[in-house]
Amino acid sequence: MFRVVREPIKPRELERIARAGDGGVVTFLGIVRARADDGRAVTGLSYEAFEPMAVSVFESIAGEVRDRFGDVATAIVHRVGELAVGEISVAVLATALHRGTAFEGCRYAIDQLKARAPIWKKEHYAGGASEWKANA
Amino acid sequence: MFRVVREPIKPRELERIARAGDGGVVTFLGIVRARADDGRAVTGLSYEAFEPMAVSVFESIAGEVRDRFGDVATAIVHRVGELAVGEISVAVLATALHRGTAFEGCRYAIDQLKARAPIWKKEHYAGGASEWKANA
Amino acid sequence: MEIRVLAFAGLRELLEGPERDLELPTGARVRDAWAALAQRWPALDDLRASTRVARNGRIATFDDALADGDELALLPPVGGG
Amino acid sequence: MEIRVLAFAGLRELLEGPERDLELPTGARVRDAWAALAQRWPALDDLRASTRVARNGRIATFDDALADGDELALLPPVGGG
Repeated sequence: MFRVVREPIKPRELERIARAGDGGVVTFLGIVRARADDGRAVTGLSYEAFEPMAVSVFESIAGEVRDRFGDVATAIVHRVGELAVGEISVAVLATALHRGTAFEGCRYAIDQLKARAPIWKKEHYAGGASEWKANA
Repeated sequence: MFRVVREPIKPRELERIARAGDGGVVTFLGIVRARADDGRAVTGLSYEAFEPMAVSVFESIAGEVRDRFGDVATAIVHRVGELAVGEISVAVLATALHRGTAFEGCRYAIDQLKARAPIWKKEHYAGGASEWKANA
Repeated sequence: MEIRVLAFAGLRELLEGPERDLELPTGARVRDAWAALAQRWPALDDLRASTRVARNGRIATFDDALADGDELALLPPVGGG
Repeated sequence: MEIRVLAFAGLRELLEGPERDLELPTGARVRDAWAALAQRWPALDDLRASTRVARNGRIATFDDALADGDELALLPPVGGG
């Protein structure tokens, strides 16, 4: 399950990828924070994506997870459009026989997504200013 | 949120502990597997707990997570009673400003739960046999 | 004095129930409670090395003293998660 | 030949839209497309070092050759997650 969506993310839907043998499921949710890294009050975020390429990067990342950590299934769903504080921007789920591989796969996938996926974020600040913010 | 419950776990309820500033939420779900480690077909599990002590161990673990990894809030819910294959036996959620601490806190909490919490698991096998199984 | 013994999992099955009230002489320690139970259920002897005990909800040792009204929990190797 | 340029985030705002069709001489490379855009929007010059490009959905370099009908995406530093 590799998707860019406009509607709110339902994290439990990602669990569908779990296989009968899986014993450990690790999920990462990214949440819109009320403060920017520089401390400014954030009223909301806009995300946009180069959607077909983003989905293709998600698929590549899931393949790398299997290559590196073994038999792990990965789901990645990222939301785009206007998001309010407290909403879920991204959900990454990794499911495996044992918890160690699920933790490692989930962590790798969100780290790679942040570094490589063609997705952009604009922060909207109290007072009306806004700014495109790249990941560090 | 530190609980031992008889009814099915609803993972999203653990998200209530997230604070306004949190940007990363990591959840671990333990799932009843259809096969035991030795390959036998499992038809279900029974869990039992020394409930007040289990809840107290969950609270201690959450305190250790804060001591070790910083400002992380942790929720731990373990189910007891009869569980079918595919059902959730345990949910651990860690929420923090940044994803790294949430991943580390969640991993520490489930590892410690498995090592220390006074909870026991009986595997029921196809054919009718059953066996108490300790964690390795 | 009287204490209450709580047993879980395989120990609960061995002791044929989750709770046992146990009469002990004043000054008895955890190990004396264990010995009294093992007299009735000799299979306990093989399980002592793998059993942890909790006195009134906190992990204790076999050397700890018991008091009237104590709750002594017998904890086999855990399997949660 | 004609290519389609896709621009995202700050680059989309700079180019005043998500898509631009661009007429280029046969044999043009990615850098020629960039130069043609920078002639009309000179602020692009400062952004070249931080911009990645994708040709038909795959990461490309400024040296890569373009073909008629190509889709060239201009990707500012990403901020997903």
